[in-house]
Amino acid sequence: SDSGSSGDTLKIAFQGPLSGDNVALGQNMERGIQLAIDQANAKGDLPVKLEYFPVDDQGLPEKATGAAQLAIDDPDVIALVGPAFSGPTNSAAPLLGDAGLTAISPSATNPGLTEQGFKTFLRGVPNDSAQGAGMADYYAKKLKAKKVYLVDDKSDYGVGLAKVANEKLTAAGIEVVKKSVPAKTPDYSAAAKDVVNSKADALIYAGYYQDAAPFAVKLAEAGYKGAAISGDGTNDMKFVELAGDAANNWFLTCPCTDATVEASTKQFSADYKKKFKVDPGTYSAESYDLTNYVIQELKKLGDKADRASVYDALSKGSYKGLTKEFSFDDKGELKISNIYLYQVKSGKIEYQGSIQELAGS
Amino acid sequence: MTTDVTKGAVAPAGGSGAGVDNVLEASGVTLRFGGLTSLDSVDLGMRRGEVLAVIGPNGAGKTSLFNSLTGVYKPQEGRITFLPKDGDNKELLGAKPHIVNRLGLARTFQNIRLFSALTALENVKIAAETRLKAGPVSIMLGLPNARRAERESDERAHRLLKFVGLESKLNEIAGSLSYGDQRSLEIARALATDPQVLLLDEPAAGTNPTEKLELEQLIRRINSELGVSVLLIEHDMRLVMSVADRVMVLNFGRKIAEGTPSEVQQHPAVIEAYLGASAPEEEVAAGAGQVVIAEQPGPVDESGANDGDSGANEASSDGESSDEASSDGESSDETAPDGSAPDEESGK
Amino acid sequence: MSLVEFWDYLVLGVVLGSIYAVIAIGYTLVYGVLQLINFAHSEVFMLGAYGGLIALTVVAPGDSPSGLASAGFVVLGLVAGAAFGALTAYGLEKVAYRPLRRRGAPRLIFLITAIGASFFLYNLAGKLFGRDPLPMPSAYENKKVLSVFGADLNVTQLLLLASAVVMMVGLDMVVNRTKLGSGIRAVSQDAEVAGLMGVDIDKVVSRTFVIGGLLGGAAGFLYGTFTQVKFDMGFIPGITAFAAAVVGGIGNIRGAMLGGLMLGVVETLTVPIFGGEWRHVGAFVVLIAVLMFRPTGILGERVGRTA
Amino acid sequence: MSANTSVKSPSAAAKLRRTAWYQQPRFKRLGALVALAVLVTIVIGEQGNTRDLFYSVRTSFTGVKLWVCLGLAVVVWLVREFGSQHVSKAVEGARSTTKWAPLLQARDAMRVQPKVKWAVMTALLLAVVFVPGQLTGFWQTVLIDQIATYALLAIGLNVVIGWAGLLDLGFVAFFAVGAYSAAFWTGSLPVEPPVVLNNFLIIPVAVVTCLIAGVLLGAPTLRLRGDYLAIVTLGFHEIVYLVAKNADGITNGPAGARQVPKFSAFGYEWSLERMPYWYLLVAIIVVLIILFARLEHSRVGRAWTAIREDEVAAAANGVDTVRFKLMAFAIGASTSGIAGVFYASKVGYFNPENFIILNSILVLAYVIFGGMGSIPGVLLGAAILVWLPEVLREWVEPADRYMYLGALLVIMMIYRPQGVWPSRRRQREFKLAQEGVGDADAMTEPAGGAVR
Amino acid sequence: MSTTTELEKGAGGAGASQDTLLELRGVRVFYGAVEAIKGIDLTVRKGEIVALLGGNGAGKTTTLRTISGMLQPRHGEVRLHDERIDGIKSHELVRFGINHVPEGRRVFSRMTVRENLEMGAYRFRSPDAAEMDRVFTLFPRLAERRSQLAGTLSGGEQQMLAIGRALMGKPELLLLDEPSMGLAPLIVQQIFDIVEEINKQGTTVLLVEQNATQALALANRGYVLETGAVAMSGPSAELLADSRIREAYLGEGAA
Ligand SMILES: Nc1ncnc2c1ncn2[C@@H]1O[C@H](COP(=O)(O)OP(=O)(O)OP(=O)(O)O)[C@@H](O)[C@H]1O
Ligand SMILES: Nc1ncnc2c1ncn2[C@@H]1O[C@H](COP(=O)(O)OP(=O)(O)OP(=O)(O)O)[C@@H](O)[C@H]1O
Ligand SMILES: CC(C)C[C@H](N)C(=O)O
Ligand SMILES: [Mg+2]
Ligand SMILES: [Mg+2]
Repeated sequence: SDSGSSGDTLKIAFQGPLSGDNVALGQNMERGIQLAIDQANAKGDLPVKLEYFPVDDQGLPEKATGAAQLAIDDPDVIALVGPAFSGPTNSAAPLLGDAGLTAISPSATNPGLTEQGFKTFLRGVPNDSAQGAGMADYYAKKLKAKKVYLVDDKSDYGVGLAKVANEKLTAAGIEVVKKSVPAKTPDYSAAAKDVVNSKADALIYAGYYQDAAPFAVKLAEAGYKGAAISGDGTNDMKFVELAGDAANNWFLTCPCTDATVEASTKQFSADYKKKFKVDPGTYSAESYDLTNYVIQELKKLGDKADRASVYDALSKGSYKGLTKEFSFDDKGELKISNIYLYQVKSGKIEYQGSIQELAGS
Repeated sequence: MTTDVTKGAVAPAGGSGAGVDNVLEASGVTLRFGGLTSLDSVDLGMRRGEVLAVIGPNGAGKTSLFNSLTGVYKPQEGRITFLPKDGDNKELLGAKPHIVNRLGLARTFQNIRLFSALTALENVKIAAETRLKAGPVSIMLGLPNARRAERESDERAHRLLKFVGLESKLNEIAGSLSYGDQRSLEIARALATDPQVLLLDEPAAGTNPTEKLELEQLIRRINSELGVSVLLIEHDMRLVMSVADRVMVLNFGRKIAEGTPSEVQQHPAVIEAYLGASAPEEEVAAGAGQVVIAEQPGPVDESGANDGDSGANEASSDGESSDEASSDGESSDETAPDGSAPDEESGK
Repeated sequence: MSLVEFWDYLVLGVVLGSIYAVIAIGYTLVYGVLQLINFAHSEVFMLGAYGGLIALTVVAPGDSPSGLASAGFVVLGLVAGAAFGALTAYGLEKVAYRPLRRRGAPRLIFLITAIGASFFLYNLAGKLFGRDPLPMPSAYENKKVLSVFGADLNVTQLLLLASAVVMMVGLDMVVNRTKLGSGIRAVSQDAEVAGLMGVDIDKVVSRTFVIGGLLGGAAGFLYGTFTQVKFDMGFIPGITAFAAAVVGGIGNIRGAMLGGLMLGVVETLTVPIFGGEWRHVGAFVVLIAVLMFRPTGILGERVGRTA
Repeated sequence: MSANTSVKSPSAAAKLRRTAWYQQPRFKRLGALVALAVLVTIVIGEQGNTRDLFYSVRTSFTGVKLWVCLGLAVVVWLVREFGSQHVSKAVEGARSTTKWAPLLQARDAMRVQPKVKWAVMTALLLAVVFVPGQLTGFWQTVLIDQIATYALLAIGLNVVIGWAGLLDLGFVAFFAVGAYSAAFWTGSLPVEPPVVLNNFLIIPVAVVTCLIAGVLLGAPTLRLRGDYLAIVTLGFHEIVYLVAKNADGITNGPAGARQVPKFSAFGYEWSLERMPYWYLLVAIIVVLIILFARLEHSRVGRAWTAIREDEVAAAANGVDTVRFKLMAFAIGASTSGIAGVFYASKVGYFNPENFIILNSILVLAYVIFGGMGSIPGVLLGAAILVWLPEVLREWVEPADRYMYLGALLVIMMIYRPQGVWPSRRRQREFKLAQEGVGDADAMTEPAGGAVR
Repeated sequence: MSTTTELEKGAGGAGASQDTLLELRGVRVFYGAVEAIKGIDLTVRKGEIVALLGGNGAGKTTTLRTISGMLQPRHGEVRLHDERIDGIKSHELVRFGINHVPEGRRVFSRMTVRENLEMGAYRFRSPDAAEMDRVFTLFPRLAERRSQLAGTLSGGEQQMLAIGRALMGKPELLLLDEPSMGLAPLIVQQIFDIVEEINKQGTTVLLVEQNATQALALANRGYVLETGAVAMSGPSAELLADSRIREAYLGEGAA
């Protein structure tokens, strides 16, 4: 058999940051996936045993090809949840495509990902056209910002998000100062000074928490008083831990719901907490959903499951998850696009609800 | 020969008379380090085929002069001209060390500087090979010209090591040779570049009397058998007296005397500045009366005074050294240990 | 860029630069005695930051300590940082470099040892303390205290500046006025002969490392309060400070200070003019330009005062 | 034997000559072993975390591991110091290189007898070509993408530092130039190339590009002394890296070059199969080794050695030091460029993070670890040091791998500074340097500078 | 003048050789596996000038380095005032009144003349001004150049500085390694005169030289080393008269 599988186990891989700078984001997803697999194995209605197969790309595009290769090389790996981040997706998806291994990502949001004809890529999350637009809307309609300072971290995710936000803000007639401050900048003082000097009354940071946090600290030190918003990359308690008081009042958007709040995910949230001793985080529930989607299709396929048939089934089928209904267009793009708003208040990230509703559009 | 062209400029060095065949001429060479003047308008006229010794107290500027001649230092003022046997005169001032070497001036160092992890043979080959042409590409491809060059340098290095008496130590590591052998090796290496002038900086320093005698023989042979002119810095007066045709004395960066060894030895300024009262006790040479010294009083640079001095200087030394030297030079081509005509290789 | 803004950035640059300067001194000192590019100095710096962090975590300042307590915490952090740094530097010298020195190993071997030690140390720190960044516990309220020509200075920045200046002046005095100073200079020129003069080479080298470590460690603590503490935080400031030492003339203590300030300012001014992504390019372009025109750095190589 | 042993109060000299019990070498060794044991305990201890700073230290020092390590240390010490004669002898024996004697003999035989040499070489080559086919996919990937690629880089850097003695800390910059050349000429960058080239044709183009880059960097900086050259090359690297990262319009910034086309020739395409890449790379490496080995033993190689040992003396003997240094720089750079083209075509995706400064430093470490100046040495160096972190993945916490690598480097430099397989010339230089003659690395003044 | 060292206090009652200052007994020194000194016995009495002669590589420098603690003998003893001092490091030995002027001058080239002299007095809390004045009187040329960088001095001046630097340590025993090497005849004469002067003022001198005539003219006694062993020894006059010496070291047989 060309898939070479040994028959009694199948592996579901996860590719994401399991070490390195933004590891918290990866862990949130990893746990959701593990939970789904454990529950499926416990239920025992599958012909085979499922195994979890993590590959670590550290959230870095240059590590992603190697990581993906590990998954590809193991013949038992039947599908891959991820890659988690946009940059790694961009570099690994061609490889995964050539190998025919499905990459179904719960979180890679760069809008361009579905434009490149990756052969096996499915995006189980609304892309950043929605998130960027959401941010722009909120500033334009709700906060009535006049001048927005827009920073990206030069990652695929940051650049993509900033591009959309820029377009929408400009369209809404808001003045935009667009800058790039690459991730891992050791000292954000000068950049923060630049924000203050620009006299902007609102800020968008398009990047991940590891850099958003020190930036927030330096902004506070520099005396920045305006509003600040960042996206799903910053939406983790780590951000608050690292930035301390400076994180207060930051808005965070996400194409994800708060699993601890929504009724549909209450049960999941409890199971999760029981198993991992922490609350689910950003994309935990979405990863759980997608893994269950894969498991559902595996069940349907039974013995006939191989990489190609799994991709076929996933791309054409649909699944009603806890968080949303998953089904894909012919580019592998999810058909729904809801964005939610959170805000940091006294050291906690508080769920605010759908941004479309809050902005009043 | 070609001296006429530059005669005017270097007249003080003793070239004003006809028939003086100089190989190296310098005029008004001034070298300063910050506020310190280490060479002060020094003139030099070195005749083809002679052994010219440079002596002077420590810090007089002898090594500085060497370094200026060989391109290691760039003097602020002056001219240095090299007059090859056949070919155009070359200005040396400001030329890079390896260019100076290629033109035909080779040197040794005051403190021996060998490539100590290489064998004696390799040390010499490195120098010999700088005269050969074989680019990296032809070497990598193993083209015939590369192989020929390798052979040639090998032969040449063998010949020279034999010449200095190291043929039995070809494959010994330079760093492990005895001090005296290292000296010889350094000389062989300098000779491998086929120089017309060899500059030796204190070759006898730190050697015992027996080794000094051997060195003396070697210098003589280099001069007579290979026809190489030798410029020698040395503090050992016995050696200087026995091998030098002429002596030039520096003090505080200036030339204070020039002449045959015996003349110089009795010059009061030299005794005062350099030899010390007790030094020249033994040989009171003949012709003490006609000591002529190119003394330079102060910064007077006018050639009139100097001309007169050096003219007389020349008269005194002409008979004994100049002629002899040039005849040596002519006969040298045949007696040179390397049978192949050196000019062919030294083209570039 | 308006004048006020320029001042703003200049002040930031001087603050950053003074940290670079203090780190650069560590490189220069060690270079002076061993002619060694001590790549592991960035780890001395990093461990200094952890030292401060640990001390402050143990003592645990409350939310906003009062003025006097704040001062105490700052001193504690500095001392702990300096102690960690010194200990690391001392250990490095003793374990890694001394055997090499005994054997007269070539300098390249020292360099690779330093690189190896650097790998070892920062990964060890990552293992011991976790690989996530940590904010330094705030020992004081970081308020704006004064403004110079319209540029605001907050407590951290003032603290940085003041400590850096104190450390630099102190060091300058140690090197130029004390016996240890002449010992250092003698060893840097000819260790063997220095021994003949009665200089205990091992002791001098060791103490040189310790001094460099004290400064590096304290700088690490300061930098940690300024940014955050992380196991790989040493690398970039380390490389920049090393470049600063070279720009000033490696082996020359005042040169290191000058170089550090210069690179700090250049780096910071690059941000508003060319954008944050180019800041290091600025520093390295300056480095290369300086070396083109002054091959031994601005002040040239020399430990100690000029003749 | 001497009269004054009965002197009552010890004199200053006697005081100095006397050593306290703990200063005896034996007890110093015990101290060192105990310290080592503590360090090892920490090294193999628990992974710490940021929520509890002292977690790792606490668990290490309260667990049994500490006692096991200390116990082991003491046992080792006891056996070594007080054990029977032959144990201590064995230790001494292991220390001296006698254990390696047969290996060394074999190596010498190889050097002397051309027939043996050819036989060994052929056998090795056959092994190198065919054994990797048996490896797992993972190891094949490691072998090609990392070990062999870095071996190629190490061969190039060896020319620069091992032979010409130039300390280059920015070598990987040329690797980047090669990779970006490949991406550019295949049309994988935002800027369109004038013509799209086949990957094989890009190799000479990249070689020329790197040659030019090498000369441009080298020409103004080669007059600098060793350490300064190091920092300038480091700066150059940083600039190349940052330009690659930030000149988005040309290099595509941090996103990098995607889907660089594969090698193809005469209708054959190197695709996902790994082994064909391996054959290609082995061919490239073998050809380069042959070419470079010829250089080493030619006038060029000797001139490099001369420059390395004493630049002033070399220049005074007619060696055009600048030209030879530039030559080394350019040859090294273009080798690195070839590696870049290969790497880009093999992996298809790369971004500036593949060319971080750390990689330059690592290549340098490979060269020195293996044995500067010796081609088999640097190949071994690259192979061991690239292989080690990969295999450590299975044995230790992956994040800790470089801790072990660092420790290995330090230990190696202390106990075997000349490297795994040093070149004979280099070995001599080391010996001489240890005896106080010469420097063993060209960190001296360049020719034309001040001479004493 | 005599200097008080810590040692004198401690070694008060050493009986037998009242006037023996330094003694080497069966000293063997190795460089790695190479034996450079193959069992040397040598005595220097208080107030003497002793010359150590020998060709290149005979082991003269090695002997001096062993005495001053830069090298440790593998066998044998070095005694000062009849107390063993082998095994003591060079920086400690300075305190016992041994000062060594190394081969090749080795001044601190990036320090001024004055700073070099101060380094010579490193073992004291602060340099002795009177001593410095004495050095400047002995070497007026150094006085002129006190704030010049030592590296820019000429060879002779550097040699004077090296000796001056050693004198700043107030030595009881001065070890001089080829002080005449590379110096002009006049300077050599001066240096020898100064050595004599220093000796008259109470410093014992062990002098290594190639320049046998002059060295023996100055010294009370001499030792001749050949490949690491003492080939001959005796009062200077005897050695000067010895035909073998005249041939081998004064270059006479061949001249
Ligand atoms: N690189 C330099 N920098 C500063 N001064 C220098 C330099 N080189 C030489 N000098 C000075 O120039 C003067 C002449 O020195 P030089 O070495 O030429 O003397 P010398 O005649 O060779 O003496 P010796 O007989 O001792 O070798 C000295 O005063 C020396 O200090
Ligand atoms: N660092 C060293 N390593 C190995 N061998 C050495 C070393 N120094 C000296 N030797 C060897 O030891 C022997 C004695 O050398 P030493 O320098 O003592 O001789 P010397 O009498 O001072 O000679 P010179 O007149 O040349 O100064 C020589 O054979 C020399 O090669
Ligand atoms: C996990 C998420 C923060 C990932 C992010 N949306 C990206 O596209 O890279
Ligand atoms: Mg000289
Ligand atoms: Mg000697």
